[in-house]
Amino acid sequence: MEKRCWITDQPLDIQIITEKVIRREAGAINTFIGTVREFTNGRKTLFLQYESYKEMAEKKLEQIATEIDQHWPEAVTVIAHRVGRLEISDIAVMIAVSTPHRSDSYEASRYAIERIKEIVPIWKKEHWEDGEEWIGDQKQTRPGIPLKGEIK
Amino acid sequence: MEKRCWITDQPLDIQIITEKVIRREAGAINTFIGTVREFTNGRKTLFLQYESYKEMAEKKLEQIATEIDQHWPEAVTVIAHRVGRLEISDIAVMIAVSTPHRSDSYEASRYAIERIKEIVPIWKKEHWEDGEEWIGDQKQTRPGIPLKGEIK
Amino acid sequence: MITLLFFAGLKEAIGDDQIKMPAVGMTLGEVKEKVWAEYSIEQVKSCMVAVNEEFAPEETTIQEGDTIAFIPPVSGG
Amino acid sequence: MITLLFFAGLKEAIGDDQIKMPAVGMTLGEVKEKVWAEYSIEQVKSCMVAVNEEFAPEETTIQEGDTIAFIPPVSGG
Repeated sequence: MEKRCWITDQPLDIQIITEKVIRREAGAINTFIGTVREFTNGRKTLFLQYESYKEMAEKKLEQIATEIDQHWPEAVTVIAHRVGRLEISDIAVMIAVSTPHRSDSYEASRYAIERIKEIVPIWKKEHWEDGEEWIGDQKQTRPGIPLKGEIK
Repeated sequence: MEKRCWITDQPLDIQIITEKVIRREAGAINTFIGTVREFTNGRKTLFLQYESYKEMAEKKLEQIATEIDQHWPEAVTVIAHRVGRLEISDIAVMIAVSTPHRSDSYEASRYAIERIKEIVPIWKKEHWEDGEEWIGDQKQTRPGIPLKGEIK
Repeated sequence: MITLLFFAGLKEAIGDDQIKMPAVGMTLGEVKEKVWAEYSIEQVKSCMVAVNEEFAPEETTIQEGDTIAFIPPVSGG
Repeated sequence: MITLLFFAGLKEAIGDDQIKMPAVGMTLGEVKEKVWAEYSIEQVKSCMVAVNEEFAPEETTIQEGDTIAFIPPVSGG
């Protein structure tokens, strides 16, 4: 079976990823696309560098897709995350979920992005005009620590 | 300025519609794609026929985009709806919303599809193996009556 | 003269997508009554009406050249 | 011998993306202490640890051939 979750250093293709979830049983598709934003809190980003612990990150994305299968049994989920150097407006992550009815597609898609920010070992380094910094390293921006219950 | 809301009898292009909302200021894009589902309550759909009151439908889509501008001032919204005969899995409607942060993109996108089902003069006729029916004509499936407050 | 537009199931029931009739000075409610009297189609009474592409209340007075659309419950999306 | 992996800011602070060390029979907490003692990097103590690509608690006992990854707070998406 084709992989439904993957990490790549290549550009993510919106059309291809969306088409993976289109099917006769579904009436609703929700996609979430995370792109590189130029300004954060007034500070200008030049580009981002994403790094992953690839093997584990793919496992964790797959875990998220499995969690969605359990909560929304009729959903079909695809998640792809890009790593490497990304320019402004480049797509860092894309999630596509198809379901028979629309509510589930929104909820499952939202669930996926929130979980990605919690448990998937991917890091980004912001490169500003006046410096650079690994995001998530500072106490004030630390979404990355899984809850105890998430540790298996 | 290019139209951000339109009705067409041509296939909707996921890539083109999504690209319309990608921009440097946005970090999040949510899209909703409504496709023709084969089964509804166990009944098999062969194809759908969509009809619109085109001029008014485009105005109402534009009104929804304006409502989104008011509630989510940083959002950029595109909405397209297809009419005519649609086969199973064809895209009937596509919404794309980009915002700086992800919550707003989900909320605005959801708002758009709910409003479309309330106020936009578009109708679908289900064609089953054993008959056909305009949806929305029956009391039990009547999402189409705008609230009094929505009448201008 | 004004133009009445019909859509979807109502269009099929009426048998036409538009008709012209004299109605200047009448209210929208009165126009609905008149169409109802002529066609006896239940949906005429229950459906929404738009004047010149905007939903309008039944008290609205019809002007020369108005386009009145009968909008059955919508089912887009 | 086991393999330790470092990522992102921690990799830069350690100056390497992986090191090998003898640790069979130790707990994950003890391995963290040992790395902390050697490098004095604050983040070593606070970050999550995965054993063989799965988050693991500090009581976990290390087996021969295990791969231990130090996972700084993630920032994907």
